[in-house]
Amino acid sequence: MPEPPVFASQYVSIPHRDHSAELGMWVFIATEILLFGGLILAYFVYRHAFPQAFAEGSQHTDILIGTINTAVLLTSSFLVAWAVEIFSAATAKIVTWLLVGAACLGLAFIALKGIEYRKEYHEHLIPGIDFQLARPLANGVQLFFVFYLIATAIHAVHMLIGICLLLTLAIISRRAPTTRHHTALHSAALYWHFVDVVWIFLFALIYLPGRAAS
Amino acid sequence: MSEKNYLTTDYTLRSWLLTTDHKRIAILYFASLIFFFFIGGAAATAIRIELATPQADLVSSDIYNRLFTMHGIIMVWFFLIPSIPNTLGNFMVPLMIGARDLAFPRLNLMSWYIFMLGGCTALFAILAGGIDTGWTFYTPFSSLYSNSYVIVAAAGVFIAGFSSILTGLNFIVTIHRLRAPGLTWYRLPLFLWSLYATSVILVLATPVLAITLLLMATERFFGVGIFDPRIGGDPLLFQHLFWFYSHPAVYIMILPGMGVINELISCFSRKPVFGYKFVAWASLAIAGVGFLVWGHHMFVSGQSLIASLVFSFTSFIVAVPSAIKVFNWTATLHKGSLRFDAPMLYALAFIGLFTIGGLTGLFLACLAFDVHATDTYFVVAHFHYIMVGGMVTAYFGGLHYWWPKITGRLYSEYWARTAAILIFFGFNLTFFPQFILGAEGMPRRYHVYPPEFQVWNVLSSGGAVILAVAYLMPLVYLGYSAFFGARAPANPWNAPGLEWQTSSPPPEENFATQPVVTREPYQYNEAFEAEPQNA
Amino acid sequence: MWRDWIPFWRPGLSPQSGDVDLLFAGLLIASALVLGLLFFLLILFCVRYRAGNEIDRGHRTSKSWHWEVSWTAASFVCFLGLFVWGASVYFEMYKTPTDELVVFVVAKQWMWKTQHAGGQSEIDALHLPVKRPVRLVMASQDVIHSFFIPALRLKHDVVPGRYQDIEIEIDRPGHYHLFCAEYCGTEHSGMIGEIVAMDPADYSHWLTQQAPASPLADEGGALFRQLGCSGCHGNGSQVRAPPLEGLYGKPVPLSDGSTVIADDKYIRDSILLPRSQIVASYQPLMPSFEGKVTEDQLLRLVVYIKSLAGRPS
Amino acid sequence: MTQWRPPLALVGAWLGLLALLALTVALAYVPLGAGNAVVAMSIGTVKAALVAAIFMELRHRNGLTLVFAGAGLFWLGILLWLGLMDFVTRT
Ligand code: HEA
Ligand code: HEA
Ligand code: HEC
Ligand code: CUA
Ligand SMILES: [Cu+2]
Repeated sequence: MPEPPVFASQYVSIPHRDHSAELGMWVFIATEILLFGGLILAYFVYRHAFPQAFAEGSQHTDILIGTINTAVLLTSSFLVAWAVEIFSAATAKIVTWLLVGAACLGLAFIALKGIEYRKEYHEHLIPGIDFQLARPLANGVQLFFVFYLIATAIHAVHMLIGICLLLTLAIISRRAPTTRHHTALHSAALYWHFVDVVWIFLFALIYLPGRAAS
Repeated sequence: MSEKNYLTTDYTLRSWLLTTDHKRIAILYFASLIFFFFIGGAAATAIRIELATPQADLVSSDIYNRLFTMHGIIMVWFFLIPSIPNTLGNFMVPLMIGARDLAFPRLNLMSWYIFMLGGCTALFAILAGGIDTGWTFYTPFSSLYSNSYVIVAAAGVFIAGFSSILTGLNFIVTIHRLRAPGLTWYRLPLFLWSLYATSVILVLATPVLAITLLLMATERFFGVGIFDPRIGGDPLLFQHLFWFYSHPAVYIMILPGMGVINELISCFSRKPVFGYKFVAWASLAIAGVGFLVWGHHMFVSGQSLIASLVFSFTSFIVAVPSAIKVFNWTATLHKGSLRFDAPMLYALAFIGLFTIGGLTGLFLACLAFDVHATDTYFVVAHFHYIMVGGMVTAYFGGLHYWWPKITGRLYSEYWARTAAILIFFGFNLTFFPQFILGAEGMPRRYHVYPPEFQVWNVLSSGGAVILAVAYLMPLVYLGYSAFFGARAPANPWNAPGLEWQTSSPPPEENFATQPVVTREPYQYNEAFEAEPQNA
Repeated sequence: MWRDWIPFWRPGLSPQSGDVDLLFAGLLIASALVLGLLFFLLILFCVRYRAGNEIDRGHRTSKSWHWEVSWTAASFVCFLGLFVWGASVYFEMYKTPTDELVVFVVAKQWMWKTQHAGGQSEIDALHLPVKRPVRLVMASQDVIHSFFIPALRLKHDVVPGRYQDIEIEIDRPGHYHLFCAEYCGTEHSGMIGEIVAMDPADYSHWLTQQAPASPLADEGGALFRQLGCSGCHGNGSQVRAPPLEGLYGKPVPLSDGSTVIADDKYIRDSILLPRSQIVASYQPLMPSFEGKVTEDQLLRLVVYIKSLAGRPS
Repeated sequence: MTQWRPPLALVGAWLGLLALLALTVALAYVPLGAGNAVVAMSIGTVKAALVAAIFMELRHRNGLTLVFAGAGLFWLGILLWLGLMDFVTRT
């Protein structure tokens, strides 16, 4: 690969720089885990307090969309991992397409999520804007939906950032990809996979409880 | 003499605002933090003047509530948390490990911009009309009842949090990856150990604050949310989340200070720090165990008895490593050759004041006593002893110690010592009476109070005025020295640390040649003193 | 008494507050010893080892671990002792209250409303007989407040959305401060009141002097009809709702298989969040009264249902 | 011929993840009482571990990276453990 003087003077070599970048990314991911951690604590506290309401709230969500979205996200993660693995000057085209594909899947996820939000809005399930549930357990269900909306919204913001990153990388590493691009892609990929992992847990917490009861 | 250094490479404003040089970024932080310190300090002075009499005579209660809230928010998030890490730390970390820069210089600059964005947002909240929730933002008052600019102020803190995270991340990676050849972990100056521990907290605790403030702001925005008791939400959940961050954050606000003290004590007693490894690991222990104690802020809130018991116990445990440090510093003095330059005066003041603050922390960790003392001036005195008496003192000590390195100039020793002594007296006069007030039962955040508390309040207010004057002094003589002071040699204290091996002020690339470390840290032995150091 | 030796510290007025004072003295002595030792060493070293002083600096202690271990262990043992001491007094202070004499406290921005079982109510004041344990049942209408009597060394937050009870007992007649210790908004510092401790005879006299409001339970009964509770829970109603006579204090089997004791909190929850706990074999028909009743009214309803405890169902 | 095909491990992980997704949705409809929650969380953990080990290449990483990756989880554990302690032991 063509390699202009690419690493800044505080590093001694390219691997030195790359390992530092990867380490930094993992520290960042640790940070992100705790960001979602606060939400997860809230979830468990209220699930402990209102077990039936949480089961009920979960049944108001759309498991079909949820499941499709999970599959979409897992697949896009796969594409990104693939791109990282084969990254080289010769495969630049394929890498670009893989990244574009992953980003499109990400957009599909967001679109589906939007449809789901819309549906919930029409069912009057958005606390603070329009929440009407004359049925039992209204309070606990409302808490469930507060959690649901905030958690998925924050997740969606992460997705949007990730999509931008992937598209940018797809564009800039289309020609003359360097080791710097590889490092950047590697970091972006870690982030994208992390967003995926968060969704895996959100899926289990939001869509799955209370299905067996009905 | 007139070689290019980092200050003289370029003089344009642009070269400052777009710099990625850690030294210049440190200077940017210096300037911003002085500004915030004075805003916070002005609010504090106004608080103290108001409290000189039991009635409301200077400000109304709404204004008073805004004053202490802004005082707390500015001092904690926009002064004390970034204080040592982002100024002295930013400047010294690469120098002390013999590196060219931090691992991610552009991230470092970004961190400053994010900080300024957060700071401006907070300032905007003040100008727009202030915020009156207390720095703790307790729900449901903050989320549903307060009539002030809560969301804006919270946004400011939220944004500044990301700056903290980036700094922590940068330090961690830098200390792991960029140490000079031969600089093993056990050869690191203890300042770096403590900054490393601080960074761990910054990285792992700050995100929880971010999400907590976000949840609070959402609740406020939509009028219903996750802590809302009207729909069965639990306000104590907010407190758990807030203190999960804020207790570790108090260690963000002391560990860097402790680190500085190691450097000062060893330099001015010409001896290695006693029990190096214990002190090093004590920093990490404080950072780790510090995450297990947050519930000690909630002993009377109605959390379960078992939780109170556990949190009280862990609070005592976390005091053990602090005790180790205090004893080791004292032992370092033993058989040293002590000189009492201004930085050393600050260091000694730190040991005394921090210990008083820490011991009263133990009072508060003691369940039954906390029931009486919580939310009284006893708590106010406790944390000012540690944060002002400890951390701010350490900050001033470190600033004087490294001033010749940073600016390449020498300050007036006479004025420096005078200021140090004046600060010490002003401080004690301000805050010791508050212990007594608290023990007598005067609640905090009280704008008017029963007249029987007046005597101690007057003393405290008098002290605050002395303290304010004392804090203004360094601004004057340090500011003067930065432009007109005598030129400083590369190593004015004759200290062995790597940062002293390069010229003062350092060149842009820090070291002319990559330093290699062959010695243990703090080798102030006779052989070292004999060698000429400014080769 | 030793307590009077601490000049700024007025002795506490109840058995537990005496214990807190003792603990405080213990803490003060322990810290005085530690600080004394520390300052002594600091000054000693500063004087003896000042740079100009010719003194033997050889034979420095280089091996440090036995020092480290000893002071770590010493601090740890001290800390453990303090922890156990503090915790045992804490348990004594916050023990489950006896149910002898109950007073209700409602906190709201920015006043304390107190209500005696006989219906007498006060604002920012509370009259109590001395030497009798009194159970305070506290609720907040809006934000978190904190009920603080410095003379008793006692304080507890009052959190909206739940009941909090504590027991207080005062030994000596007199007037004492009542403070709100949790920041609650503009007039936080004005949310103060007075505790008036009286001899039992004076107290009974005082009670009779107060406006003869109808007792809380009667008012609760009126509300019970007014709000339509009796429509379901009364005899011969169309809806199948559990009878409330004899309910209070008894275990209640719930539909999810668990059992709870019908205490104040349970009754409160049944009214505000009826669906959170459904009585076994009943349908979740009861509407929530969240937002439809104030804390004052809730208290009265609870007292009324309590007063039904003795009646056969 | 340049190597552009995805390594088998990646494909395996991807298919495995999809299979686990199907499994967890199916099991959610089987009444297991409290077991449902346990199953959902366990499968979630396995999926996350797959992503971390294979997509995020943790299986090739040295101790330091593993420590950094584990730290976040460990601290999350502290938050959940001590945070829930209060709510679970309230009387
Ligand atoms: C830098 C800041 C800082 C630091 C380092 C500390 C350190 C400690 N703090 Fe403090 N604290 C605050 C800042 C800080 N605190 C703030 C801001 C608040 C109030 C927040 C608010 O409500 O607004 C607070 C409140 C606070 C409370 C809650 C009070 C209340 O609201 O009810 C408690 C209770 O346990 C407490 C305890 C402790 C303890 C045990 C330590 C320990 O880490 C101290 C350890 C140090 C020592 C113990 C001294 C050295 C030891 C020796 C010399 C050993 C020898 C001793 C013996 C053998 C006895 N603190
Ligand atoms: C983190 C650091 C920090 C620092 C450095 C300080 C510094 C000071 N604090 Fe601060 N304080 C807090 C953190 C801090 N505080 C927090 C977190 C709270 C709790 C807030 C809450 O309850 O929500 C608090 C609360 C608090 C109170 C209690 C208010 C109440 O409960 O009602 C008081 C009262 O005396 C006080 C006083 C002081 C004083 C006199 C100083 C002095 O040390 C300040 C000295 C500095 C200066 C004085 C700067 C020099 C400025 C000038 C010379 C300009 C003067 C100009 C004018 C007056 C116009 N503080
Ligand atoms: C529409 C009918 C209806 C009305 C009106 C009603 N309730 Fe109920 N209530 C019920 C039913 C049905 C149950 C049992 C199911 C459950 O626990 O929710 C119940 C349960 C209770 C319980 C728990 C009883 C137990 O045995 O544990 C209490 C206490 C109670 N109600 C009090 C009240 C009060 C006070 C009011 C008025 C403010 C009221 N109810 C109004 C129907 C009603
Ligand atoms: Cu009520 Cu403060
Ligand atoms: Cu704390």
